[in-house]
Parts: sequence; C-alpha cells; structure tokens
Amino acid sequence: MTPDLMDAGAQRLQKARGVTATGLTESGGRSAGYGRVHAPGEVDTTHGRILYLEDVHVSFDGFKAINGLSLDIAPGELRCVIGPNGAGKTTMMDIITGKTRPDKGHVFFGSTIDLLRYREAEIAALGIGRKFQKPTVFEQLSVFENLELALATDKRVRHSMVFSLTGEEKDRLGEVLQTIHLLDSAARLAGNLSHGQKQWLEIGMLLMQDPKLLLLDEPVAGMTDEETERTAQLFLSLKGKHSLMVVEHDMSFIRTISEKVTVLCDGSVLAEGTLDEVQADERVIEVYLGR
Amino acid sequence: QETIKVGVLHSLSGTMAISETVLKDTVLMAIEEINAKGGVMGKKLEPVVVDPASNWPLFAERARQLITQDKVAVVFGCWTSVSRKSVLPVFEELNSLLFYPVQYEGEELSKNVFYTGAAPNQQAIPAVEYLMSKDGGSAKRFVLLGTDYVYPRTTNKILRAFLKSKGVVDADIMEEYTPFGHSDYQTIIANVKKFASAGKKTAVVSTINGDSNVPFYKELGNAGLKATDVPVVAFSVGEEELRGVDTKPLVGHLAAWNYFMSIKNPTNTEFSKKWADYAKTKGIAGHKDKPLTNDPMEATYIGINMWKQAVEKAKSTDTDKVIAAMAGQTFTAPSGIVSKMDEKNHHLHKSVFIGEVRADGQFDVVWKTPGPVKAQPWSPFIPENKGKKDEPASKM
Amino acid sequence: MKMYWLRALGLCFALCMGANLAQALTPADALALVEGSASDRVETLQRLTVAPDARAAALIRAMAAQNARLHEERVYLVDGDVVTDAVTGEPATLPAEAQEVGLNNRLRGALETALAGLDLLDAGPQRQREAARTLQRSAFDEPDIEQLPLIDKALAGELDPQARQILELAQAAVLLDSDDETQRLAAAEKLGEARQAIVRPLLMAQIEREQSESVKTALGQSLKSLERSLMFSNVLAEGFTGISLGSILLLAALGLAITYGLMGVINMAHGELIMIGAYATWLVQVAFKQMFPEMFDWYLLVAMPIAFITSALVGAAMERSVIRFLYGRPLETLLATWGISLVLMQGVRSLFGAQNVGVENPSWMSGSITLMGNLTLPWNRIIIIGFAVVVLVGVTLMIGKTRLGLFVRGVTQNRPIASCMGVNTARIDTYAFALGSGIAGLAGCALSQIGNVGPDLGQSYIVDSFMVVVLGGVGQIAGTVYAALGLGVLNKFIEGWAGAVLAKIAVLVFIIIFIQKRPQGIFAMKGREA
Amino acid sequence: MSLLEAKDINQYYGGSHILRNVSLQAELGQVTVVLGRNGVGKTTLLKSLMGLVPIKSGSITLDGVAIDKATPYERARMGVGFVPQGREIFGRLTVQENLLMGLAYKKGSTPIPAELFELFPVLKQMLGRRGGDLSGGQQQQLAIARALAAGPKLLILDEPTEGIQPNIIKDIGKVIRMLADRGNMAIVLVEQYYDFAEELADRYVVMERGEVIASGPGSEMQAKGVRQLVAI
Amino acid sequence: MSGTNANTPVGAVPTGSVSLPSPGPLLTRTGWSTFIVALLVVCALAPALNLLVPADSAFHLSDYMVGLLGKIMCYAICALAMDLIWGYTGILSLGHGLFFALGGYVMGMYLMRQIGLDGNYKSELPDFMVFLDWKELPWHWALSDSFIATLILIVLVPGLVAFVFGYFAFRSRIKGVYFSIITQALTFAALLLFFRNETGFGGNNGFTDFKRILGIPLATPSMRMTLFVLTGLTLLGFFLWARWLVNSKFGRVLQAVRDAESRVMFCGYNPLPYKLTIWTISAVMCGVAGALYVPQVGIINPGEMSTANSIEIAIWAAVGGRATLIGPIIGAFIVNGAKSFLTVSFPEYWLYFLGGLFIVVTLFMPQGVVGLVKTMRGKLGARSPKVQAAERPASVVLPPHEAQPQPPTATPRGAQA
Ligand SMILES: Nc1ncnc2c1ncn2[C@@H]1O[C@H](COP(=O)(O)OP(=O)(O)OP(=O)(O)O)[C@@H](O)[C@H]1O
Ligand SMILES: Nc1ncnc2c1ncn2[C@@H]1O[C@H](COP(=O)(O)OP(=O)(O)OP(=O)(O)O)[C@@H](O)[C@H]1O
Ligand SMILES: NC(N)=O
Ligand SMILES: [Mg+2]
Ligand SMILES: [Mg+2]
Repeated sequence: MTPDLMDAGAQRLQKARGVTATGLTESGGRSAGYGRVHAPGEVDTTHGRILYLEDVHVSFDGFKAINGLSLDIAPGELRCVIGPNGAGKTTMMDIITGKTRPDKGHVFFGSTIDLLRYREAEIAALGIGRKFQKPTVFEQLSVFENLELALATDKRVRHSMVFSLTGEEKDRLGEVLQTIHLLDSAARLAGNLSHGQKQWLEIGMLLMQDPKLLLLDEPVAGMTDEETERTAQLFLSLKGKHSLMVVEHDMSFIRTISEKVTVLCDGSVLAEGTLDEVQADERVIEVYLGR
Repeated sequence: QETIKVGVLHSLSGTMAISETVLKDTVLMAIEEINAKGGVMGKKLEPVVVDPASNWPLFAERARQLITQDKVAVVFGCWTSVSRKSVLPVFEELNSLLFYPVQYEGEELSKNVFYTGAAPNQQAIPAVEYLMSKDGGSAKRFVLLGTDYVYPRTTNKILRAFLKSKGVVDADIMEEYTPFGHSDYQTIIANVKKFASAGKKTAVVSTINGDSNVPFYKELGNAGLKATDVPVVAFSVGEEELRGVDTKPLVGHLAAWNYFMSIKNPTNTEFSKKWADYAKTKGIAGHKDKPLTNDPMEATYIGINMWKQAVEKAKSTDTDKVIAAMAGQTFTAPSGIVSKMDEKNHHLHKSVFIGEVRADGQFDVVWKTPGPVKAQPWSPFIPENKGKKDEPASKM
Repeated sequence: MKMYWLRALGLCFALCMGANLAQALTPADALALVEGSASDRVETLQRLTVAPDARAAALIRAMAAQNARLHEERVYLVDGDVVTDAVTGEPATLPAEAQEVGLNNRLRGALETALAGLDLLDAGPQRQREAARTLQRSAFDEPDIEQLPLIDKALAGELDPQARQILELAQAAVLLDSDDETQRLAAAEKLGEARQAIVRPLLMAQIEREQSESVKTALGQSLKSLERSLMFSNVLAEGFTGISLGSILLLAALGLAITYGLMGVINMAHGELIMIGAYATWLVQVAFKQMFPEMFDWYLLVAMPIAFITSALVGAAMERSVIRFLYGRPLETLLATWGISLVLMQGVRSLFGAQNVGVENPSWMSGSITLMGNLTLPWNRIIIIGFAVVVLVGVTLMIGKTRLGLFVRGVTQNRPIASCMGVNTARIDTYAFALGSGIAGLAGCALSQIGNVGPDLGQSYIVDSFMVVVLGGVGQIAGTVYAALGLGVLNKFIEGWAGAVLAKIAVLVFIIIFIQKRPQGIFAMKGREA
Repeated sequence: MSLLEAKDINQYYGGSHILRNVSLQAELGQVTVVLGRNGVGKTTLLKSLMGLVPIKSGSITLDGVAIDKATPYERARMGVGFVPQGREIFGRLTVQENLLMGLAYKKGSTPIPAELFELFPVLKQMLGRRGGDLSGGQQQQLAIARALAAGPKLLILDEPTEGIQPNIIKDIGKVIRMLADRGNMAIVLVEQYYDFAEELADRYVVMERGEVIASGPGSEMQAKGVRQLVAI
Repeated sequence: MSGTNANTPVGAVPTGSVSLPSPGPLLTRTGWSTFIVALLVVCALAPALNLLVPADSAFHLSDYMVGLLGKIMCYAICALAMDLIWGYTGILSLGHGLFFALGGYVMGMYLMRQIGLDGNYKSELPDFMVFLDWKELPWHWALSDSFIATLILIVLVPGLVAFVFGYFAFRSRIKGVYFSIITQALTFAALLLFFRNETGFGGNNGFTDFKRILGIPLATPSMRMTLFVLTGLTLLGFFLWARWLVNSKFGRVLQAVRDAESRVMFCGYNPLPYKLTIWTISAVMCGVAGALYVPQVGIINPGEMSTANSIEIAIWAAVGGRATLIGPIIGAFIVNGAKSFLTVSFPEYWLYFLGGLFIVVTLFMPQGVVGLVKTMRGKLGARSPKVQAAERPASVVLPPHEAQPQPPTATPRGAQA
C-alpha cells in the first residue's frame, strides 16, 4: 500500500467519521489516565499495540467458545494464530470485527478505540479488514466490481453516487488484479470462480481496502504449495506497513511468515512465542501438532 | 341484423364475484327472454360482458370501454357502493345509463343512474320499526353491528338518528364494526350477550358484509343466542348468503328485503322457475343443483325490463330520451307488487318485507309494508339534506 | 302481556296438578292457534294452555317442532310418516298443498314457555333442566309473584337436582322483593349462587329499594360474588377465544410452516390448498347426505382424510409440474404460485360456482357447553382446538423424529449434497410439499366448520398464515405455535376493549414493532448460520 | 477392470469448456490423487463423477455399470461416497442428524458406525450441536465422517485437509490409508497439500487447464517432479 | 504499492492496455435512440393521434386508450421503483401499494378541494365530511387546497413514511421475508385505518367525482392528454434517473448488499443509508405514480393498499425481468395490457390465462421477458453463445473474456513496495 494513499485514507476517514468516535473516553477507563489529546477516530498506537484483547469471554448456549482470552498485537506485526479446530480462532475474529458480541472483556483498536462500541461497517472503516474462513465475495458482481467496491475511499451514499475511478485508482486495481492472478477474469462474475480463485479475490479485496489491521482466516486453504508460497511473500511484504493476524493450519506456511505465533486452545491462549518455541511445547504437540 | 348492445359490469372474479356473478347471469337470462319475445323495437339485445374483477379503478376503465368502445346503450352493473362511485363520473361525463340493483346507503342521486335497489328508508328503517313493534319483540336496546365500510357506517348513522327520534337513548345503542373479511366473531358475540344481559329486550341490526356473515351466523348458532332471546335483523343476508350456513340454529333471525324467494305469487313462481330452468340449461355452477333467487336479482330483472319498456316508449336508446321515458314506468315485480320507477328520483317504489330464517335457508315473510314505499335517497335524518330536491340536479 | 301470561301459566299448572279440567280442543281453537295475527294466536295459546288437553298439548308441541300443517281450515300433525288430524287425533292423509304453520319469534317464544310449563314434571331430566331454564329466564327477566306457585309446586315434586337448583334461583329472584324480610334475606343469599349476568340488574335494583340493613348486606355480598364470578369467567372466556383464534391461525399456518418455512417455497397458493380442503369436506358432506343420511354425523371423520389427500395430491401435482424447477429461487416461486392460486380459485369458481357452499356442523360439533353459568364454549371451537393440537403433535413428530422428516430438513437445506448422500431428493420434495399441502387441506376441513366455504376462502388466510410463520421465525415449527397463539390471544385481548378493527390494526403494528426487536422472529435461528 | 472408469469426459459451464477429455481410473484398495492448481477443474471433475454437473461427452462406469446418466442419489446408492469441497454440511441439522443423512439410503435402523467416533472423537462430544455452529475444522471432520457412514465402495474427497489442524490431518491420512488397505474401497482424493498427497498416493493425476497432463503410480511422483508440475 | 504512478514497477502488463471493465454509458446508442423514440411517441405522436386525427380514422387513439395507457404508465413507474428496491437491492417490498396510495391520496385531497361548492351538499367541505356531520376540515387536510403544497406533499408524505419506517427496519437489520412481511403488515394496517370513516379519508369509498385540477376541468380530452404526457415524461425521467443510479457505484453497492450484506459491512460500507436511500427513492417514485394515477382513473380508495396490489407490482417486475429496469416497465405493460384485454375478451377465463402466464414466465423465462429476448438475441446474433451475458446485471458493459484463466506471465510484484 502506498503510504500517501494510506494517509489520504486516514484523513478522509477522519473527516468521514467526524464525531462518531468521540465519547470513547469512558471506555473501560482506558485512555482516561493518559490525559493526552488525540484525534478522534485515529488509531493511537503510541503504546505499542494496535489490537488489544483482554479477558474476553463468549459462550454459546452455555458452551464457552472463548474463555478468558487476552492477546495483543503490535503495529506492523505479522502474528500467526494457530490452534486446534474449535479453539475459537474464528470466533475471536468475529468479536474483533463486531460480528459477535462478547459476554465480557475488552477489545481495543489502538489504545483508545473500544471496538465493542462499533458496528461491523464502522469497524471496517476504522481500518480493520477481514478475510473469512469461507470465501465470501459478491457473487453477482464481476471480479472487477468486487475490487472496486472494496477500494478505500469515502463510502457514504452521496459519494458513491458520483464516484468514478481515478486513473490512479484504476492502476491500483490493475495491480491488485495482477497480484491475485485474476486479471483475465476481471469481467467474470465472482460467483463463477473456483474456490481458490475466490480466496484470492477476497485477499485482493482486502488489499483494496487498505486496512491498518488485516485479519486473515485460513487464507491459503485450498491453495497449491506454490500459491501458498506466493501468498506468504505477499503477506511478508505487507508486514510493517500493516498489522496482520493470520490464522492457519498449514505449518509450512506459518514457518515461512511467522515471527511470533500464538496458540489458542479452548478459547484462551495456550502458548505464545516463536514457531520453534511453540512447536517444542509439549502441550501444543499434544493438542495440535501431534507426534 | 342490427342489435342493441347492453353492457354487463359485474365482477366475475375477486372478492365480489361471490355476489355479483349471479347478477350477470340474471341479466343474460332477462336478455334471452326479451330476445325470445322479439327484442326491443325489433332489435335483438346483445350483451357485452366484462369482468371488472372487484377492482374499483378497473370498474371505471371497463365502464368507459363499454360506453366508448363497445357503444352499449345501457349498463347493468356494480354491487358495492365504491364501484358505483368509481364509475359514476364516467357515466356522467359520457352521458350514459347505469342500472344499479343493490340496496345502498343513499346520499346520492345521479341523472345517469337508476337505482333499483333499496334506499335506507326502504329497508333499514322499516326493519327497525318492526323490531320495536310488539310482533317484532318490542326491542328497547339495539346493537348496530357492521363491517367497517361506508354502507354500514352510513346506515347506522341514519338508524341512530332514527332511534333517537323514537326515544332510544345512546346508552341503549351499541355500535360495533369488524374489518372486511373478519371471520372470528367470538368476542363480538360475547359482547352482544353482555349487552343483552343488562335487562330490556335487545335486538341486533346487522350490516355485516356478505363474506363475514357465515362465520357470524355459525358463531351465533353455536353460542346459543336464539332469535327468541336476541333477534338479529340483517340487511345484506339473503338466500344466497344463507346457502353457506346451516340454518337450523338460526331459525327466527330476520332479514329485511324488498323481495324474498319464498314470496308466493304467480309472478314470482314464474320468475323462480325461469331462473331454475335457465340455470339448468346453462349449467350455472351451484344454481343448476340448487337454484336460488334473491333481492338484487329481482332488482336487476326489474331494471332491465323497465329499461326495455322505456326504450320502447321513447322509441330510442338515446340516454336523455330513455331517462325521460323511465319516469313512472311500472313493472309487475316478482315481489308481488306493481313496481314503479319514481317520476323524479330515479329510485323504485318498493314494498319492504321482513323475513324470518327458516330451517331450509328460505325466509318466512312475517311482516310487510302495506304498500310500496317511495325512496328517500337523501335521508331526512341527515340535517344537511333539509330542502334538498328529490331529483337529480340538472347538469351543470 | 308477560304478567298475564305467567299468571295463566301458573293457573294452568295448578289445574294440571289438581283435577283434570281440560277442555277439548275445538277446530276453531286449533285454527285460531295456527293462523291470524300474532297477537290473536298468542292469546289463543294462552287460553288453551290454561287447561290443555292432550290434543291441545300435542298441537302446541307439533307447532314448536314445526310439525303442524294447515290445509283448508284443517290442521294436521305430522310425525315422520304418521299424519293425524290435530283436533280429532285420527289418522289422516296430508294433502299435497298443505302448508307448514308459520311462526314468528313472538309465537316461538310463547310456545317455548308453554312447553316448559308442560314439561317441567313429566319429562326426563334433560328436558326438565331445559324447561327449568326457560322458566328461570322469564323469572330473571321479569320476576313476578305469579310465577311462584308453579315454581313452588315444581320444587315440591320430584325434580332432577340440577333443575331444582335452577328453579330455586328462579324462586329467589321472585322472592327478592317479597314483603317478608326473611324471605328477602334468603333470596338475597341464594342469588349469590347465581352466575348469570342477567341477575345483576335485579340485585342492583333491590339494593336501591331495600330498607333492611341485613338484607342489604346480603345483597351486597351476593352482588360481589356474582361480579367476581363474572369477572373470572370473562377472563376465561377471553382466554378461550384467544386460544381458539390462535388454534385457527395455527392450523392455517402449519402447512405453510412446512412448504415455506422448511422448503422455502413462497407458496401464495397455500390459501387455495386450504380452500380445496374445505371444498373436499363439502363434497364428502354432500355425498353423505345423498348416500348415508343416517350416518351424516360422522361425515367429518371421512372428510378429514379426504381433505388431506385431495390437497396433498393437488400439492404434489403443483410440486411435480412447477415448483421443482424453482428450488433455490424463492422469489420465482412467489410468482408461479401466485399464478397457480389464480387458476385454482377460478377453477373452483367454474366447477362449483362463485357463491359459498354450505357446510354443516355435525351435531356433535354444534351448540356449546355452558360452564359456571355464563361461560359458553362452543363445541366446534373446542374440537378445533383439540384438532389443532393433534395435527401439531403429528407434524412435530413427523418432522422431528422420523427419517422422512430428517430427509425433508436435509434436502431443503442442501439439495445437491443430500442427493449425494443417497436421498432421492425429487421424491422427498414431493412428499414434503404434499405433506404441507395436505395439512393445509386439514386446516380447510376445520375451517369449513366455522366459516364460509367459497372460492375466496384461501385469500382471507394467506396473509395471516405468512405473518404467523414469519413472526415465529422461518423454519421454526415451535415458533409458529407461539406466534399463532400469541397473535390469537393478543388480538382477542385488544378486541375486548378496542373493537375488532383497532385490534387488527394494533396487532399489525405489534408485529412491525416486534420484528424490530427480533428481526428473525420469535424463535430466531441462533448460531452462526443465522 | 477398475472400479471406477471415467473416459474422455468433457464438461462445460455455459460456454466455457472446463474439462477436456479427462480420463481417470480408481482401483479398489488404492488411493488416486488428483492434483492441480486453482481453477483447473478438479472440483468439476469430482462433481461430474458424482453426477452433480452433467457431462457433455465421455463415459463413467462403476464396477462395469455405466453411471453417467445416473442421478447423484443413484450413484450414492451404488456405493459412491462424497466429501465436497467447502464441507457442505447441513448447517441446521445436528451432528447426529448429519451422520444419519450419510446413512440415508440404508435401512432406517442402521446405526451410526461407532468407528467414526474413534476416528473423530470431537464429533461424539458434539452430537447434539448444530452442524453450522461447528468450527471450520470440525465441520470438515463431520463431512468426512458423513461420507464414511454408509461404507462406500468409492470414496471421493475434495480437499479434505483444508482447514484441519495438523495432528488431525495426520489422523485423516492414516484413516485414508487404512481404508484403502482394507482393499474394499477405492479412493479418489483431490488435494493441494502436496506432501499429504504424495504420502497417500497409489496413483496420481495432474490436471492443468481442464486436461490431464500427467499421471502415474504414486511412487514415481518425486521422480517425475510432480511438485514442480503443480507449482509452475 | 508504489509511491507514485510514474515509477510503477508493475510493468509486465501496463494496466492501461488491459481491458479493465469500465462502467457503461448511461444508455447505449440504441438505448438512446429507443429513448428518443419513446419520448416522441409520448409527447408528439400520441397527442396528435388522439387530438388531431378524427375519431373515425383507423389511426385515431381513443380516449379510452389514452386513459388505459396513462394508467399503465403509472403502474410502470411502480414497477420501476420496485425494480430498484427488489431487483437491485434484493429487498422485496410488499408495501409499495401503500406509497402509491399515499401519493394518490395527497393528490385526491387536492382534487376533492377543487370540487368546491359543486358537491352534493354544496358545501366547502367534501361531501363525505358533510355527511359525517363534520363542521370543519380536520387538521390533516390543512394544506390540501394548495397545488404547490400538494406537489410537495406528494413527494414528502410517501418519502417520509418510507424513511421513518425504513430507518427503524433497516437499523434493526430486518431482512428478507421479515422485511417483506412487515411492509405487508404496514400496508394492511394502513388499509384498515383508511377504511374507517373517522380517519377522514372517505372510508372505503375514498375520493371520487373529481371535477377539475388547477381550476381546469378534468374530463376533457386535452386535460386527459396533458396528464398522459406528464405521466410519460415522468416515467421516462424516472427511468433515466434509475439508470443513472444503478450505473453508479451506489448501484453496485446496492447489488453487493443484495448478494452479501455482511461482506459489504466488512468492506466498510454502512448498508443502512444505502438501503434507506434507495428505499425512500423507490417509495417516492411510487407516490408520484399514485398522484398521476388518481386524476386519470378518477378514484382513490383504500383498495389500492390491498395486499394483492402490492404483490402485483412485484409480479410486473418479475415478468419483465428483474434488475434490468426496462424489464419491469415492459412487464407492467404486458401484465396490465393482458389484464385489460382478457377481462373484456374472456371475462370468465381470463384468470386462467393470467395465472398461466405467470407460471410460464417463471418456468421458461427465469430472467423475465427481457432475459428471454437477450438469450434469443444471443442465440441468433452472437457467434458464440454467451450465457453469462444473460446472467450479468446490465449495468456493466462486458469486455469479451475467456473462460480459462491464463497462467500468470509475471511473478507478482504487487507486494514489493
Ligand atoms: N454460534 C455458535 N453456537 C454454538 N457453538 C458455537 C457457535 N459458534 C462457535 N461455536 C463453537 O465454538 C468453538 C470455536 O469455534 P471457532 O469457529 O472459533 O473455532 P476455530 O478455532 O476457528 O476452529 P477451526 O480451526 O476449525 O476453524 C467451536 O467448538 C464451535 O463449535
Ligand atoms: N458455476 C460455474 N459457472 C461457470 N464457471 C465455473 C463454475 N464453477 C466453476 N467454474 C470455473 O471452472 C473452472 C474450474 O473450477 P473448479 O472448481 O473445478 O476448479 P478446482 O480445480 O477445483 O479449483 P480449486 O483448487 O480452486 O478448488 C474455474 O475456472 C472456475 O472459475
Ligand atoms: N351498497 C352496498 N351494499 O355496499
Ligand atoms: Mg475457524
Ligand atoms: Mg476445487
């Protein structure tokens, strides 16, 4: 992502969000103590965290899917999250993106934005993008239009009515199309893509969205090793400018990209560290990796 | 051979088909009969049947089409007041003729319409008078029950004014309405029972619309409200409506009309037989097995015959000439009187009959007016009608 | 008039009890009873009942049962095939032109009271109770001391205990303004047992008049207990009507809960499937009338399966010919089934006519039971509630516990995959749709017992059915039950004080607001799939 | 003769030619692995075998019986089990009911084989939970179990390891091997996870743009450089 | 990825040379020509045929036809409005009859006031009020004698009702049938309300017997023609507007909402204002149609709010072809034309035809009439069948594409920056 684009986006966002983000100060009393002025809606990462979860609990009909989960991610970090099926990884993303409300706990974007106070669209506009475990794209729109919609820009009605792509934006679209290998399919209906192609398209949409934090739920599922490799490169290149949280079961993929790995199990963090560290962890081997 | 076209504007589909279809057949029967006797002024009548599908704007469209495209000389049609109101401007604009055969709330008098159904004073008021009489049970308290639309509301307004003039106080009148197509009368009947248990003889005046009557009467029967306790007199329940009801528990409940199928006189015998034969030969569903006649059918039949006479008198189908010739037309009606078209007010003079439901779904006439009653389209119980002329306003 | 009448009754009673002084019925009397003005006839009736002989009693009974015929000044009594001359009692032949003796309400009422007097002692307990009730009504309506001898005599005789209780209340009503204070007190206390609303004006009037404090207190207490009982039964009645309406809504909606809720077919022809069930019921009834008139009361038992099968077959035909091409395109099903509904409606109009057809309640579904004096529960309503419960249980078991139900749910969720599991999806679809349609047919069978049966029957239920299914939560049978009962009770509750029109509007507004709170209906699909 | 024999299959989506003269065999007791990049037509091939999409030309026989005209449920009854890509479990049915669906064409009293719960213990814990509420990996396990429930002759798996935790992938691998080794089941496996595929393959098939570009015994995969083929 | 455009490293395929699909023009060349023809027909040909050509000529356009076509054009506006909300946004409204009626009632109130003293009771008040013993106009009739206010209210009343209702419904995330059902409930409730005399809208009879508009008599050929032309222009204008809306990114967001609303949210769009905007626009269109309808058919009553009427609007759209804009207009003409023709020619059998039509259309023309035409044209005209073209929403002109994805020719560089 181009930094200037990012900045421009942030400015627009700031304008767009306007006052919505005010009144956050009482949120859990977090920012109150800092006595620092900050622009509303802007992600405050001065404390070294872009995402912060503390003691989050969710249960479904009595089943504790998330159970005291605490976790934080630094700006620019690429964090891998692994864990057994049903550990609560997807649920965690649901919580961050506003799809599921936790029963208890704090979820902050930066140190000032209490995500629990926002709805999905607002959270997305704040700069959190997500790729779903099951690829979801707009099936009745073309690949091109899918990307166009994802493009980071003013997303209010009035603007949409008069919107047309600038040359620069067109170029970006072209780039992304190429990155995701769908340049030739730009005009095809997204619904007609194969599974893997939809995965790519969804990644492409994330790129267009240009978020500060990307949540990627099993991005390489259904990809060939070579494509997995390419995805890994892509993620590595995003690292630094963006923060990424990647959930995967593909250990070789994790190995390629990881610096820090979090292992979730039964709704809370089981282990955290470098891949080697967690791979050596007996408990992780027991519940996840197998011998 | 040249024919005279006659428009038939009755709903054959949609909610009103249930009532109107048979009127279409009545017109066709009358036309067949007239043609068999040589037609009108030597010309055969040619019916043009259209289906306005119980859709009010479609009534207006069909009316315009009948008049301007098909060039009919006259139209027989409509049942609901709203359908009549919808076509009225068309008939006035194009100066054509409509015969309207159903009892209605009055408050209307158009030069282009002949009203062969009853005005409120030809049905509602005599019925209530009967209820108040000794034979009718000397009712002192009244439940005015109706479907929530203009005809019941209006009729009840007139009745309320009438009852007041007879010294019935407001506390002794209960007015209740149900939505169109209402089918659950449990609460209403419970309320009627409650109202009736407060002493004094109570009667129910029902202006419930056709479709809701079956559930109403079924509930009435099952709840054990007998006619000897709380008689119900209805203005929209005729032989056709009772077709769908088990009338055994309803024996003794009343209806007020200007015609009953059970009226015994040669004209009616002939009329009923004609209809039975016609229904059988044409295979009219329902009627071929159980032919029934009712008040609007009679009104339709009178209307078309009077129109024929008027045309022959005027020697023209020209609207204005026919209108002039209609004044004072008479016709021996199946109801047993010589029915007369008023010289001025476009309404028929009609006898009023009160009938009690019999176990076989027919009515026993238990009371009738001594002679034909002249219609009061402008009810005297509405103050604004004071001084209104009893004839259509001359065209502006 | 009434007072005179009661006096006559009393006299008649006294005479009956005493010597048999009855005069013989003359032809003139007989004639005067059956023709002429109502007033004259009532007078004759009164005169005759003062001392009725067997002939006169027979004539009165025959008139009340509409078994009297008149021809050329001769009155005949018919009893099945047996015809007798009313005056002589000799067998006679009925002339073809003989006319039924006309009655009006006034006469009918008079006959009823006369019969009550005649029957009070001589009839079986059932009839005794009825007669007692008739007398009670007139005592409550217009209490008069003249009624007393009759009541006292009857009470002295052998009476069915229930009839006795009824008459005791009647007696109390008469004695309520007796000159004797102890009698008044006893009467006031006795009337505390009455449960009829009609007693209230009596008690209130007496309280106004009453001089004695003790009687006044007794009256007050009786009034209070009466009012309590009335209130209680009012609440019960309201609850019952609500549940009854709910059961109707439920029956109408259950089939749709399958065809729409589970299968996703926006079945606008659902109402017409109900209508077809009702017409099937009617046809069975007609057939019974013609072929087994003596078994008429049981036609419904045959009609039920026939209604189910007819609607199910129509449904199956719809599914095979149209709907199976539209799975996964719910909105197209709306269009096609709308077309089907037009065709079905007009088809019925062409076949059976546009007018209603008459469906009679079998005798076991007619009438009502009276509880606590003034709570009347019509049998047809009670039976329909029971029927709805049975159908509901059947459907729930069918869907939830059988393999067919499992396949239906599986197939409707993911047709291709179900097929890969070895399910013959086409057949399951047809079964499921036929099942839903058949249930609609059952609903039609039930509805024919309370409402009109005509080509438009379905139209009046389609909107309500969709509201119920959707409000309950699409695909949730339990939700459908809650929604139907909830709407029924709510509707009747509001109707109680705001009238039917406002109640209907209020219920619609309630639905709108409720869905704001629960955008997926009462039983929202929970979990991730939602 | 092979249990499954597909010859010269051609398939179109509308105007696009997706499968071009694809042929495939599967033998009892063997695992046939189909490899290829995204969008080359692997899923389409499996759907054609299952009868979920019609083929334009070519023939498919199972046990010598032509099945290319048969409906999916007829094929299922003839012993074809299918694990679709993307799981496709019945979201609103419970886990137990999902498994019963797998037994659809068996007699009503056929129990769910206890073996399945040994393979996938988590399913036993979650018998009463709705399929749609399971996590992605749990759903995948359920999908496999469902296909195995009726004991098929031919098992078709479309990327069964997708989204499954490593130790369970190993278990699945073992299961597939074991099933094949019993000798009464032929297995067709589409897989992107190369190592997994190579380990299991008795035969392999590589597809490219709707065509089969390479095939051979599994033991030769390394030698023939299949990994590179897939990775182009 | 790259800082500026100039040093774009993605050189392998300069994006300019790739046929990136671009949104099509508002109308194609043929589109515009057809549009102009339609404009001419409405504004020039029809008036000429009706007013100038003598009545006995074969080319004469009868008053009856003028009325009929005018009425159908009003319906076509409704169908167009329905397409915006249903076809493009996936929200099936069963309440558009209400908005239509509201517009109609506003206009009807004005027309009632225009009757002046010519009513039955020679009163300033509309007849039904006199008759109900009302002594003065109720508050909600306050502005009804002003034409300007009426014009404003025609937009405002349906718009406001839709806005408020939509705001709460969309805010609560009511979707799918749940939304359809509450729109139906709303309309039904309104129907019952308007049925009551007390509500002050003439009960079930509604308003009729209009005499004049702006003081000019209504029942004249020239007035009829004027209304006809106005309706035609409104229809064409709305069509262009709708076209512009769905062609814009706004329109594509709507379609995205239709396909995957939650994904739209995760893309950062708040669907609420989008849905609310198109919902309100759609309602206003219906209201305007209703206002044009009333003086032409001469009656407005609560029947317009009946459930069946609202469903029929959806049916016109479906018959013509959803999400095509032109389809619903055609659908309205076909269905209503058929209805008008059949109720006259086959009064007892027309429901079979109409019902049959709906069944046939769904079974054999899943994309409606327009879809059928497209496939036919595709089969006849195009060299290679392009079924996908039929699936495509019409908003984007497709570049020809190849179904087979080409292997990428360059390694991805997008990630470098
Ligand atoms: N709505 C729900 N109702 C009931 N249980 C739920 C619901 N949502 C999630 N669960 C349960 O919560 C647990 C966590 O699910 P989640 O999808 O977050 O796991 P996951 O870590 O993403 O697993 P996987 O790697 O398999 O995708 C699972 O056991 C799942 O069955
Ligand atoms: N319904 C459809 N309509 C049109 N084209 C389709 C359809 N489904 C798939 N395709 C196209 O057919 C080709 C083959 O798809 P298929 O799903 O078989 O690929 P695959 O090899 O399974 O890929 P993956 O590994 O991504 O699952 C792809 O180009 C895809 O875009
Ligand atoms: N005129 C009537 N009955 O509506
Ligand atoms: Mg997951
Ligand atoms: Mg695939």
